[in-house]
Amino acid sequence: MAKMNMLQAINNALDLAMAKDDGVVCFGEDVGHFGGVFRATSKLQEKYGKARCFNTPLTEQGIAGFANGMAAQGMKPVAEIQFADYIFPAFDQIVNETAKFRYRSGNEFNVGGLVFRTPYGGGIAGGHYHSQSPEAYFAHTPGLKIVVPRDPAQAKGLLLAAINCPDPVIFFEPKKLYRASVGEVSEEYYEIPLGKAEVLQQGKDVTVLAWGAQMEIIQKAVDMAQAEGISCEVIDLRSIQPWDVDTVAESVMKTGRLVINHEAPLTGGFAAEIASTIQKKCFLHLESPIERVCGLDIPYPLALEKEYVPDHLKTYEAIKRSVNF
Amino acid sequence: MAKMNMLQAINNALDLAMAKDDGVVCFGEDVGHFGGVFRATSKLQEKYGKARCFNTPLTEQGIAGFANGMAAQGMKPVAEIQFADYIFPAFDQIVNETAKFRYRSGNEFNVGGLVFRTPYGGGIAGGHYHSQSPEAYFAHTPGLKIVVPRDPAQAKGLLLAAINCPDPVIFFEPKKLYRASVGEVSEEYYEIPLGKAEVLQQGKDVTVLAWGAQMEIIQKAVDMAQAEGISCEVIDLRSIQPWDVDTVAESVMKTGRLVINHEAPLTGGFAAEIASTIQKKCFLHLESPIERVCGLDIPYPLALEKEYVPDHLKTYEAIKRSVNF
Amino acid sequence: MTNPNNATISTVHTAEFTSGHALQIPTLRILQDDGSIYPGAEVPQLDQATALKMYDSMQFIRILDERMLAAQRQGRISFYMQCLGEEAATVGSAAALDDKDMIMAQYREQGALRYRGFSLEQFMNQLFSNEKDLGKGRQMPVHYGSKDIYYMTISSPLGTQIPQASGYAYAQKLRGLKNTTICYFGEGAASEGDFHAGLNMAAVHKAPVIFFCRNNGYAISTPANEQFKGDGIACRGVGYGMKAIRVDGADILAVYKATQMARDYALEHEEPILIESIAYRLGAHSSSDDPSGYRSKEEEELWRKNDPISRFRLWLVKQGWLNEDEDKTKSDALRQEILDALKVAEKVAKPGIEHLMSDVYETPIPLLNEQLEELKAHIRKYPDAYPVTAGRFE
Amino acid sequence: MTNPNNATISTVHTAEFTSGHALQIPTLRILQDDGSIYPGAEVPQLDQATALKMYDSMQFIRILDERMLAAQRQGRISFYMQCLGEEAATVGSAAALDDKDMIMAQYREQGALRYRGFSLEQFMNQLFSNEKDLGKGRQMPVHYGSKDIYYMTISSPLGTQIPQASGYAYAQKLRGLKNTTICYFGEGAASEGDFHAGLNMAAVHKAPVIFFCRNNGYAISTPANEQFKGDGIACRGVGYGMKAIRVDGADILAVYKATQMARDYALEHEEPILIESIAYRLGAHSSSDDPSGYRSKEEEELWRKNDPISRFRLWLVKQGWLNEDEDKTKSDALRQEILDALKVAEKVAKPGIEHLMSDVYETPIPLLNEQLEELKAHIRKYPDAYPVTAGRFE
Ligand SMILES: Cc1ncc(C[n+]2csc(CCOP(=O)(O)OP(=O)(O)O)c2C)c(N)n1
Ligand SMILES: Cc1ncc(C[n+]2csc(CCOP(=O)(O)OP(=O)(O)O)c2C)c(N)n1
Ligand SMILES: [Mg+2]
Ligand SMILES: [Mg+2]
Repeated sequence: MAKMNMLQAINNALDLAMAKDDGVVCFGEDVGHFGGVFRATSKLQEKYGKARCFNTPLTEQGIAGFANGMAAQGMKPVAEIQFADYIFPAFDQIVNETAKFRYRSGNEFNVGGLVFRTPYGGGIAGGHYHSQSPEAYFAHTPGLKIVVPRDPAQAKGLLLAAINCPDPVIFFEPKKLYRASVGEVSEEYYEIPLGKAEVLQQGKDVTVLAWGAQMEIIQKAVDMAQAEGISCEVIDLRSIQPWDVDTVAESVMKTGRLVINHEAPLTGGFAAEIASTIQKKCFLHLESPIERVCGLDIPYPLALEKEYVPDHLKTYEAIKRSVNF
Repeated sequence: MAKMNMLQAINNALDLAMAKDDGVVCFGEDVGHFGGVFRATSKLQEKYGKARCFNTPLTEQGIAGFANGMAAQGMKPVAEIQFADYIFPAFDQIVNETAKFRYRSGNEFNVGGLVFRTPYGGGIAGGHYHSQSPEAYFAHTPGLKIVVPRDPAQAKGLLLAAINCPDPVIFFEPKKLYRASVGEVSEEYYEIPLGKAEVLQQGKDVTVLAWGAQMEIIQKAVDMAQAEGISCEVIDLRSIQPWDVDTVAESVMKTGRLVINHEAPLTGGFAAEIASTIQKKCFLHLESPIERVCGLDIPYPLALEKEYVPDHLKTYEAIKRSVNF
Repeated sequence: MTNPNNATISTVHTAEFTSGHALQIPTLRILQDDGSIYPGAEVPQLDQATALKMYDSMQFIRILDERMLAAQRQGRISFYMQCLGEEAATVGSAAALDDKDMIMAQYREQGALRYRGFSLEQFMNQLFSNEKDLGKGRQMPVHYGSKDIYYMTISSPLGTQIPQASGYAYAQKLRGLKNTTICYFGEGAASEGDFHAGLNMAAVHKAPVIFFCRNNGYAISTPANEQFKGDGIACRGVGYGMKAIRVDGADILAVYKATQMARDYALEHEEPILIESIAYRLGAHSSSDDPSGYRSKEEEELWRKNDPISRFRLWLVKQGWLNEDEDKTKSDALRQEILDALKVAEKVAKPGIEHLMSDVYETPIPLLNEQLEELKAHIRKYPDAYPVTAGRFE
Repeated sequence: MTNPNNATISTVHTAEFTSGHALQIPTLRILQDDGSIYPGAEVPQLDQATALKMYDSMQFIRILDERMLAAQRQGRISFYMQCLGEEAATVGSAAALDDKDMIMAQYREQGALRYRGFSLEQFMNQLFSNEKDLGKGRQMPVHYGSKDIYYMTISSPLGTQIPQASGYAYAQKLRGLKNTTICYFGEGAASEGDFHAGLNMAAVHKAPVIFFCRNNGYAISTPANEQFKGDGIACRGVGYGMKAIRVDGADILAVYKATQMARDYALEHEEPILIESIAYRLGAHSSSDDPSGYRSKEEEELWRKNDPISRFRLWLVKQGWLNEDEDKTKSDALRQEILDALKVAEKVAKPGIEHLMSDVYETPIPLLNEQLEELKAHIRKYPDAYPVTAGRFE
């Protein structure tokens, strides 16, 4: 065990993956010598050579296309998109190509092993081009897996699982936690299974669910609610696609109430999918409407970021609304 | 009044818009002399000249970028994306640029007047690259308006409203109805307001909602249900963004039940947003879980298209499930 | 001074533009219309067996195209695309490759596919999207692919294969394989952003890929002069610091020679190469298209004389490698074989319902299993509405 | 034979590649480091007032950059980007334009913005995202924009302004305006697919746009030789059939001359032009960057000697248009003005809460009004948690 921040945990995971399998190759804008603008790939070029860790020209569609080709050949490209806000030029390569590669070829070819890593989310005074949380755009695309870690230990285990996964994975990294989140991380190779949610706290009055950077936000809200005697079950979804319907449904069957939090705008965000599915699966158990605490339906603002974000106070209010309905 | 199919109605709308305002310019792949692969822009180049109706090079990101620039200058570009499946290379220009143009500049600049027209949906044996319904990808993007007509008269009135709208609009045209849907259309200029749903049929047991090409599907299901004495309220959403929450909520308050149908895959489709919003707004009125009848969570298939689509039988079953819950 | 800008630093003191046509690349031609060799041209090394395999592949495709377009007209298949006029470009280039060089094509390269050995039955099964199709009936006709013969499954979105080819070739290099990737695309697709990304990345990362642009004059209805203002596509090579060559795409010897050179160079120097083939799309864009709406019969007739197959046939005859009568008999037999194969393939069942859900992920996710079970229950209830699958599952 | 392929049809019979560096474009230089003119070079027509306005704009930006980077270090603003080393490229090109030519920049072109007349207060209000910012405090520092002075608001996603500039210029042409659009971008951004799309579309549709590539050697940490293998960016012009010219971007006279020529040509012939400016990004990429991680101090020192401002100053002095002492006094005064303006701007309130929701659509949709009301109620409940907006609405 060692103390690592999230960047160190990610760097460590990449290091282990590259050491284990020489099909693993890391690239992206500034990823090479410099180690990435956030330094997640620090020292990897030094260690594994320029052929396996390198800068690309400044073209996200090219990075994604290149990654698709490498993966189709059988390698395991780990491509970095510098900010999730800049993943959209690669949207066609990801949504029409990556996601459909195996299906369209009848399994003659596939891009399993491909991982897109990208920092997402707000909290760094980045405005709408350095703060977006685009997971829902991808969640509507069969063929992709989508993962979001909340802390260093998770980041490492989930990233290793993603690289080892026979399906392509988009790995969203909460950039505001890169250095802020520090924890004990095993130095060994380990994986955390994809597609499984984690119940962090048992409770009986209301289920409160989020993923990634919002976990610490909902925890704060839950603590406030607990102080008032509201017993909360806390779930970290971890995987957005596939998502762990059973764990969530089971919890809501028990609590009868659900509050979902995410940073992306409300309309069409992934909370909508969760709420729709759960209202159907748990209809007779629901004691109050499912609450979504999300970003506003506006581009991520700068000066008024605090007002925009689905913070602990808004979540706390939603928990109370849910319980007092 | 004249009998027109949907293509003729669209062509007529473009003709009227170009005659009325010489800022209106139509372009896209094969849109010029040839009049588009579906012939929606037929004869417009002849009538208005090559400068106002033209072929572009084969680049959707270029088309969208060019359209953004023209609209920022104050013109009203109507850009065609040959198939909605090919809108993804333009995703960045649409989601990061078109949608945020006015907001990010504090209203110094805007791209109001810009319309993307694109044929969407299945039913033409097109497989996953000629059948997609990508409306939900855009619905998660504040700043865009999204419209889907169901018949020729609607296509004309909504398209004219879109061109005249101070906000950018994506106009999805149900390609399987291009020639199949024929109806009386006024030859005059008229607009149908964006953002308003249409209640096509009053009913009291269940609300059945869809848009575009799926309207005729749900109508068939509704007819089957009515024959068994189930009274259905039928709603055509028409606008996906903004969507008419009040009309839908009011209807569900009355019927207590809701069935939503769309062709795109279930997970993260726009039905999820509708269901989530309605379960909250109408919680105490809901008699049964909201049903979503949607595409499967797979790429749009070819040989087994019939099995994939949310057809009238699946809708009919959902209506019965909803009513007999 | 150091040169971090990566640009020539020679100085001039008078302001003058470099012309947009400063670079003019000639077209390599070896074989004349009458089957003779251009004076001064050299025939590339080509043995009789290879030459005849090339010829057979071209003939096969020509006849298949003719038959299958007719089949489409009869409503037996839903869609078709011909290679007409570009058989030499696709076969000649494929013939210059190693069998394990990866082919990443656009959709009009059935010549290359046939040369690699895709069987008549395989063609038919794909065209009829039946359960024997390698692609499990999931894509529209002509979207072929086969791992065994290193032919990447076709994808409709244009240009996407270009950066993918760069990545594939880069992986081949990293693996230490002595193989290249060839990437075909039309002059229309060359307008996509992916073209720029793919060529630039291949140059920067020294991926041994052969970019083979089929400049056939049209992208559906859009003529090349509404597609770009530069001098063809080959001149873009300098933009990427990439060697380029232009060939007459109806001249199979020129295509063969250029591709052979490109392959050797790419492997030896670990560098990409750009080849531009100049030919003409003699047929319609696809079975959904009618070219009379955008080009003249006269233009088509002019180009029809430029037929790549007859030229090569005349050369083979001159070489004494081909007998015209035997050739005729063989073609007639082939027509019959194709008809027979078609009749077989159209009767083969569609893929089973489990293949709706397979291959979305390596292993279906729970949601897909659930959706499949629900669907089966539904079909059991309404078997008449789903005749293709009803009653075919347990 | 007709030529639908839109390519030169000259024939060659020997297979040979065209080199990836077949086209080498020289760099236009007029002004030497010591302020004298190169022998054989001609000084562009430039009156004293214009020359001094150019100089003042460069000086202004140099000093503003220095001050604001310091302000960022002090934590007074969150982020900053300097123009250091590229003041001549941005000011010289802007000066060659008409005031109503649209400017579509990347982010490092504050020189052009200042030349157009953006006031010190306007700079400050944007940098502090306060309620007087034209952009309503919605974007990170340096994302300036102003409709009045035809300066399109900066957008962070790289390259997106390139096809937009083509469309904007095309609209100017359609409107019959006698104005061009200038589009600035870095050599890094030139790798984006949008670059390819934008240049090609401008060429095909004859849009009077000046593409001004600032090749400054780096894209963050990525040096130009890992960005492309071609000879700079100018040579890409032939790929689009577009005239191109390369200039020393630290030589304001060369930049001015080339841009003037480009503007005249673009308007007269309705054609785009590509200009490549060769300079060096002397500062860090941004306040978040530390170049010592990827380049040497020696390299930086070498280029520091190539300072665009001192060269021009020496020339102006030689012309008798500038007095060095007065210049010094003026600079000192400017430093003070900037500090004063900074102190004012940082105290101006943030935009009101209604500006969270305005401008998403021309008129807020019902959902936004609803969200705003809910948010206000929430803030009223927890005013301490939202100090910026609490208590500032009715
Ligand atoms: C991204 C994308 N946009 C549009 C299309 C529709 N489309 C199919 S083929 C074609 C023309 C391609 O022309 P070219 O690349 O020259 O190839 P050719 O058909 O001439 O062989 C178009 C526009 C597509 N398949 N993909
Ligand atoms: C689409 C996109 N990808 C990545 C980035 C992150 N980014 C910001 S500036 C930059 C480097 C740009 O380099 P260049 O174009 O050469 O301009 P310079 O900074 O040298 O002026 C990068 C990678 C971005 N803003 N947009
Ligand atoms: Mg073509
Ligand atoms: Mg640069």
